[in-house]
Amino acid sequence: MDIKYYIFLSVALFVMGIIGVLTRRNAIIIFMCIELMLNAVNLLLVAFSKMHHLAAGVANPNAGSEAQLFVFFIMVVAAAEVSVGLAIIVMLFRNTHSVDVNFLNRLKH
Amino acid sequence: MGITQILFWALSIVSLFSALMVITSKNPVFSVLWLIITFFTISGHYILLNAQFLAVVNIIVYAGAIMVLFLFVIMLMNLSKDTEPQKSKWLKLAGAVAGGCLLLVLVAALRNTEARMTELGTGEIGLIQNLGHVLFTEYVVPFEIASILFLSAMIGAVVIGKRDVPIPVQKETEKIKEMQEEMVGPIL
Amino acid sequence: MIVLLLFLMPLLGGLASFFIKEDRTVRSWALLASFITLAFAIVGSMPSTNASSLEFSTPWMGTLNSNFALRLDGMGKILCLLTAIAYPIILISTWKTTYRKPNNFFGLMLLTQAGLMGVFTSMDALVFYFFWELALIPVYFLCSGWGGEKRIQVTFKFFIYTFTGSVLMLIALLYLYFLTPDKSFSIESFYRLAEIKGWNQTLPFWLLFGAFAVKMPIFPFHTWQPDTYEQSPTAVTMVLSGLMVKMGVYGIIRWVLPVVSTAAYSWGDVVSTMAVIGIIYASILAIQQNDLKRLIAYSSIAHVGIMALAIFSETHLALQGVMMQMFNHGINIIGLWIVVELIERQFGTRKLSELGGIAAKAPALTILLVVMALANISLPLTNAFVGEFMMFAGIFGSTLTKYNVVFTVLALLSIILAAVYTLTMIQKVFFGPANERTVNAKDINLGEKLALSILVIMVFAFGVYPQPLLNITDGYAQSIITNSTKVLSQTFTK
Amino acid sequence: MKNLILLIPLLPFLGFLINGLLRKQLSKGLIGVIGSGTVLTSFLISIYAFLNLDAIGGGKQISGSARIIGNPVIHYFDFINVGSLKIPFAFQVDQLSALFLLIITGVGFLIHVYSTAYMHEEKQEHFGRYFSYLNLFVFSMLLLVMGANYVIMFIGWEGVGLCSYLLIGYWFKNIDYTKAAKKAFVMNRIGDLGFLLAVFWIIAKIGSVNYSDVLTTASLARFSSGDIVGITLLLFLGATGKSAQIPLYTWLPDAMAGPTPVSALIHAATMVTAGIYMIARSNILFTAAPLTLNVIAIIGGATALLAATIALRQNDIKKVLAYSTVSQLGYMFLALGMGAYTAAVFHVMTHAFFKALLFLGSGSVIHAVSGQQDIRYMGGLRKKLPITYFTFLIGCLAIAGIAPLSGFFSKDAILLSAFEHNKVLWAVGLFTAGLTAFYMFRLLFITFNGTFRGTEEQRHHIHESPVAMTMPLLILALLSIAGGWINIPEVFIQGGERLSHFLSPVIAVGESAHIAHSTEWILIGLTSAVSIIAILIAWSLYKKYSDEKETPLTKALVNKWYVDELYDTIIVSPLNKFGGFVNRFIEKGTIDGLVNSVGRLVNYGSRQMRWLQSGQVGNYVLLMVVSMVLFFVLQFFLRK
Amino acid sequence: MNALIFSAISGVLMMFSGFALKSGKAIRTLAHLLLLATIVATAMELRGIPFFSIKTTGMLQFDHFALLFTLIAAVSTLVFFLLSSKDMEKVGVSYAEYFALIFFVLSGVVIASAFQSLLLLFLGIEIISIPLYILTGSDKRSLKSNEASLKYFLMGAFSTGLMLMGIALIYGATGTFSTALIQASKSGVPVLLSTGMLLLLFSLSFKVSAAPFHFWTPDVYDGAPTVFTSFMATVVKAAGFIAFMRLFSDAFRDIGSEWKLTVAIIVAATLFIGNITAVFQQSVKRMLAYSSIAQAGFMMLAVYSLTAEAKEGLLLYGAAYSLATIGIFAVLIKMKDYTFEGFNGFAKQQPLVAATLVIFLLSLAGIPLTAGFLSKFLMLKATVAAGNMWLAVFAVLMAAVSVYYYFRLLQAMYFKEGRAQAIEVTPAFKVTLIGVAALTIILGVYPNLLLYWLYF
Repeated sequence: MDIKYYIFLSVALFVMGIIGVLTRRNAIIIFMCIELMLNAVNLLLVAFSKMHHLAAGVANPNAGSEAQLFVFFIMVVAAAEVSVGLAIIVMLFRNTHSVDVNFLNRLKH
Repeated sequence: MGITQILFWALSIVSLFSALMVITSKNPVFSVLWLIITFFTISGHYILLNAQFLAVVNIIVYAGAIMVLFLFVIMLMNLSKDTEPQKSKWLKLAGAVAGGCLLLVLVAALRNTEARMTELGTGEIGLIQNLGHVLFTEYVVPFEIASILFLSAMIGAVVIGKRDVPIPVQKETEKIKEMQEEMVGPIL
Repeated sequence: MIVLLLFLMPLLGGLASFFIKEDRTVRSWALLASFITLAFAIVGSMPSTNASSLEFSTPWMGTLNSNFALRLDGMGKILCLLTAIAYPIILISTWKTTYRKPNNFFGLMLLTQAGLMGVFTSMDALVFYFFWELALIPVYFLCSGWGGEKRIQVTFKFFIYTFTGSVLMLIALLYLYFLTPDKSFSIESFYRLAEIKGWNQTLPFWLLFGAFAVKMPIFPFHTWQPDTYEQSPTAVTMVLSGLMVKMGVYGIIRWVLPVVSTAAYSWGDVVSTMAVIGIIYASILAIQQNDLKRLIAYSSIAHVGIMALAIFSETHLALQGVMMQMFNHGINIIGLWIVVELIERQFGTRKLSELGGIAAKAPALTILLVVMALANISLPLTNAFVGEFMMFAGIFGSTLTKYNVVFTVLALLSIILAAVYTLTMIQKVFFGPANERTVNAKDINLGEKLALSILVIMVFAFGVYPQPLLNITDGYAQSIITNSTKVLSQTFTK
Repeated sequence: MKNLILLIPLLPFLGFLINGLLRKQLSKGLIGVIGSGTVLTSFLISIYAFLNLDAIGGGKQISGSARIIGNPVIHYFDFINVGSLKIPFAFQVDQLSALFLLIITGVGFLIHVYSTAYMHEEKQEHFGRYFSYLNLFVFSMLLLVMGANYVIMFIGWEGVGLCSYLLIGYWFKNIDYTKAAKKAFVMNRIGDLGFLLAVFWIIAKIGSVNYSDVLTTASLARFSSGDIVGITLLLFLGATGKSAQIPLYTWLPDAMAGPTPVSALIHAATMVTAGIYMIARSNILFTAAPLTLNVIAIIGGATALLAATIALRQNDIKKVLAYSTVSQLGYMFLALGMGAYTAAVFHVMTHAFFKALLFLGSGSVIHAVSGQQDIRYMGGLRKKLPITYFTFLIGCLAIAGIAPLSGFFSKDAILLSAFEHNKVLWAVGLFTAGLTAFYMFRLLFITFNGTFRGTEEQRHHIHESPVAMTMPLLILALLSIAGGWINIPEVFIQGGERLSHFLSPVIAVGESAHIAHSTEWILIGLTSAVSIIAILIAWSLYKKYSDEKETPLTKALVNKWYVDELYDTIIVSPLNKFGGFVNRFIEKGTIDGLVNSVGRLVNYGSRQMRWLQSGQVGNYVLLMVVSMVLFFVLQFFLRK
Repeated sequence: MNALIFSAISGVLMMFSGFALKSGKAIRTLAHLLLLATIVATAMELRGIPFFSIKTTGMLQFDHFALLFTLIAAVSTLVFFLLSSKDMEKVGVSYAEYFALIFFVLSGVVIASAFQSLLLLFLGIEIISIPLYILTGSDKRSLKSNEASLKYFLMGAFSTGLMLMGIALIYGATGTFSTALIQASKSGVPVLLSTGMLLLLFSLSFKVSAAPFHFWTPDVYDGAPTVFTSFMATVVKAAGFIAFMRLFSDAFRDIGSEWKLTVAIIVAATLFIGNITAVFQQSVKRMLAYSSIAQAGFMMLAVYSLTAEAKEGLLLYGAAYSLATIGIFAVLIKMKDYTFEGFNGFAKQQPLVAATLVIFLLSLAGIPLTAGFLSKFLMLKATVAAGNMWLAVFAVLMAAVSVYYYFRLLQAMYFKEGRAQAIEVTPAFKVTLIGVAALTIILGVYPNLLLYWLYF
């Protein structure tokens, strides 16, 4: 399977996430789109790890494992971010009873 | 065109479609559900790439924990209806176009990477014992550091979570705004 | 060592006077400090003092290859002398003027002097830049702290204008630094740059020239000057026009002519044209002014234009004339400002239209002003004549430009126009019948008489026997000319 | 000797310092004594020097035109000494300058004496101021003639200009007087511009300004012919300024605002002749530039004629004399233009005598009729002021060129040389001579004949002036009579033309008359005839005064051909308008406007820039994405 | 390593001190002590005395550069504590936690300055960012604070996504995360690598708020509690640049052709937008936000030209900029009215404080004899050395513009008459300010005081 397809696939997912960020107003959805972006990256990393593993061959049986660990760390960080992010969103909701980013315009110019 | 290829294509199509639904569906809850489906398909890809451990973790952490958390929050704010006010057509269009351009540019750029095959279905670095071994030999420092991250996230949640006195009204921004309206003439 | 004291004395004196709250005390202290500096300056410019005591150099700024190098050579001597002489006179003549927060005022004044001294003695590009700014900052505070009603805007404009110029200069110095063979900021290695060609000369030339042109100022970079002079307190105006203007001229002679000689040659005509335009332009404008300060400001622009013209004619005679004239112009214009200060303090106005008939009441003031004015129109046997004569003779005799005759004739028109506006000023201020403002004018008191008489004496002394000053600067002028001729011949023979 | 010579200018300078600084303390008498005494002393020293020129080292004539060129330069110190250029502070006392020394100090002394009486009503400090100025003037004039190089001469040159400025504006309360003073100074400056340029040119070519280096046949070789013409023309421009020739003559009549003795000394006897001195001094250069000589001759002739015509209808006694001065100066330049330097110098001398006489006479008149200057309100003063009348008459005869008074000889010499070079100019000169005689006697008759036309109380205290004033008048009258005899032409007696021989070391005797004595006699007769006829006409017209009838011509004459108005419209007011325009539009509007607009631009940009900061996360991200796209495009597709 | 461990542990301790210690004073004192300990530890490691020997398997490398910056950051933080820690109490209830978070940020700073692997870069940046999201939103009663934190969070997460994509692509091209190996991988410049590198560039530009990725900065700095703005705008931003510098000099130095142009454009844009927009601001706080963008443009010059001098310059710049800005903020925090008019006649009311402010402003404007000038000078020098004259000229012109808004504050304090608002300052506060001002000047005249640690 050509690596290109994986690249295209994950880039497509990534960009979809970006488009989501651009087009939605709900903070939570935006946040989810960001998660989507992260997953796209994860997928790409795994694909690359596989690729490099094969390229290295028997010379280095562990080749490519670092990428998978990186994915692991990304998940960890993502989890942490989610906890903080959701906390912030909830706090804002408590104060304004809305999660619409368009209403976040007290600060400008 | 082996079984793996077919699986690859199928998974890819499904994941792209569900991702599309995530960003288009009006109801936040649906978005969450579609996103979960996307995660599942991605886990499928992991399995195809012999990253079994990650596949499992992905399902447990993302689909299991994180998404459920999202779901809770949405329920808690009872946004669970198509109440989300829409952005203006133009902004949506602009966003879509911009994203499209980005995709176009990236694909056009990455088109000419040299072709390297990754055959599917073999290899065992994705197995937990290998990863664990590497994690606790080479990657122990980052692993520890990650704990700092978690601590700070935890404290953050606490700090944010604590209740405080209600909000006083903001005067000062208004003042600055009006001053900017009648900005004193240029000094030069 | 002396050279170090030259700027340490005012520096420490200035810092000290910030803490002397009492008015009289701080005035006296400042005066004392300036006198001590004067003593050092005189000792320094004696031909007898041995050269070693006029040099100081020590590495600083860590990894940048810059030395804190000061040296007192011909041009430095004459300008330090001017600065040192000017300060006591300024302080004495403004003795009666009251300032709020006198400690800050005099502290800043002395700091400015320190900066000037540094500029005139620094032999290292970076140090030069440092002092250049150090002289600028206190003046900014002085003008906008103690100036007229429009002071803040005007001074701000002045500051940003000059600051822009100086940062461009900094870039140019950096650029040259990287061209030096031994990657050093010292002026010696800058002088070794003269061989570089083309763009490497043109770019830094214009950047440097821009900075100095703003400071001098040369048309069309002059517009900050009349406003600033008009707005700032007269004591500061004296510093600005008597001393700071010289920084620009000095800069060109020291950091442009010998460093980027080829560009200075090939762009000389352009610059000279600007200067000539400026000379006539400023003279014509001076005729139009109704405010004494503005009038003198424009006349000073004209005089400085002549200096610029002379510099770029690159003849020994002209350069000598310029250095002479830097000194004399300083003396004369400070004298004029003193008179303006006296008039403004007594009659509360600087408008020519509101003055008149003072001569009958205040003969001493009149005579002193007339002398200063005559020096300003460079009448023979006043110091200015010597300088301008040499400058014009040099310009006329310049072989570097085809247009030397045109330049001379046009620039000489300024002596006619100068006569027009100066005599008009005298006539309107002093002659004719007295009006209600001036009817009970009083003559000046002893201190002011003293300050002015010193100036008058110098005016005539150096007008009749200028040779001592000329001897001070002779060597330096000679070296510059020989250097540039060498370079030019090398460049344009092959 | 060296120090003695130095005293000549130094004494008046001391007088200036003393009178200037102590004018409040000293009594008027003392001031007067100091003032005149210093000048007298230097006059005596000058005589001494004049008699011992050889000791100083002046050349002397051996026989015929053969002579020794001496080196009469006395070096004191280096004024400017830079590189190759050396400008010594040195004096040169040779025949020419010695002669001028005598004129200046001598006439100067008389006028100082005269002034002590004339200015007596002045307040003490102003009295002192007046004398200090006068002494300063003598000092500068002496520098001018004694200087051994052009720079020293220029110092004196500007110095006398300054003194004339100060003395014209002596009554500074009167704005018009100060304006006149300013006008005089500025117009002189225009001339000085030419002088300076000439000096620079000389420096550029020769590298020295010493007469001893420049004015030698050797150095002439180092000039191209163009150089010489240029230099001489520029020098002449300087002369026109100082000596009131077309086009720069208009300041001199206005200069009459000054006290009358000043007009006598500065604007008749000495300063205005500086131009002639300078040209005579550099005669070698001028002789080498025929073109310049022609220009000088034409300008001189024209000036002589123009001024004479204007003088016909002036009613201010001093204005008439002023214009006659201009006219006589024109005469001298005419002579210079003919290369008759000696004649010019000769005329300078005689003119100094009789013009000073006339001015002092007019001063005495004005003094008598308590300040009245308009001759229409005088008349019949002959009885009241016998001495004044007598001396004035002599002056008129002298200037009218009646033999054997001094004016006759000098004017004759000029006309003679004119005749042999250029008949037209000769005719002009002749006609001018007639005019001169006419207007001078018009003045004389209107002032002294007929009946007094002034007010009553003026009539009451008309009185002859004190002796301090009449004595100088008499002396000068004597000189006006006898002064001409030192250069009697060969035709009258053998061994005449002493002066030209005397001056020959400085001025080559090129042009001794080549024309037959017969023609010379005819010419002399012609000249005298013209003058006498003119006098008779004047007598017939003005022996009893009547208002003159107004015709367009006379109107133009009264208004001095409207020359001042012309200058005003073509030079002064355009310059002012232009200045105003520049001040308003170019300076404030354009240049400063540009500078400020930079600042405004920054501010405006800042106003607009903040709209980017819309506060909307969506927009922020959008902008970020767009710029990312652009960067990628740049990186991947444009750079290649 | 010392700094990392110390700061992490201090963070934990502060976290628990919230339960143990009740009085704010005690907490404050503890924090100061812990920070002092960290500083000492860092200094000792800098002198070659590491307390721990931990095998980082080539993921962290504590060279002089990293340690020196850690020291600078720690000292700046100490200054920040001394000047402003009292005011943190006003922000919200959880005083101790704020300190804890700041300590965690510090440890993140240590990582970001010492990383050798993209993984650590990622972790470091995240450890810096996440506490900052919290601190930004810590004033829960203020809507501005909430808004700021959400904006910051969303865009920060977005840029993290970009960074990760970049890292992934780079990994794809080179098969490693170690910067050294990336530099070494001589497989030409595959488009994967350059794409990833650009994405990294963008996300880092976001973190250091370089245009056109700067939009979050003014809003967040304005909305966040001023105390924490002061910290964010100084130490954190400097850390971002150190990370930037390290990444590009370790990993991408050889492929300069791929990014020089882009960086140059980013620098120019940052300088332009930062300075021009700052001119118009009426609130000093917001002006400082824009000025921080402008200064970022200058610091970015060091990234543009990766010379050794640029490295020194960056360190000096970090120190000078942090000290000056912290000083100004410390005064600003105490003011009621953040507008320029609020400072009218301030010099009369607080002559000493005003004088120190002048020094800070001069330093920011880059006037000689202050550290600010010298750091700007080094930047320009590096740029000219890198042969980009026009960038240097543009930079100094923009510096001239910056004088405009810095001096507006100065004029307000000294030359404008106005009701000066009373602020209460303790002697200790004054002393610290004077000390900082003195340090600014000393560094401006004798930079070796700082720089020679790099080499010995």
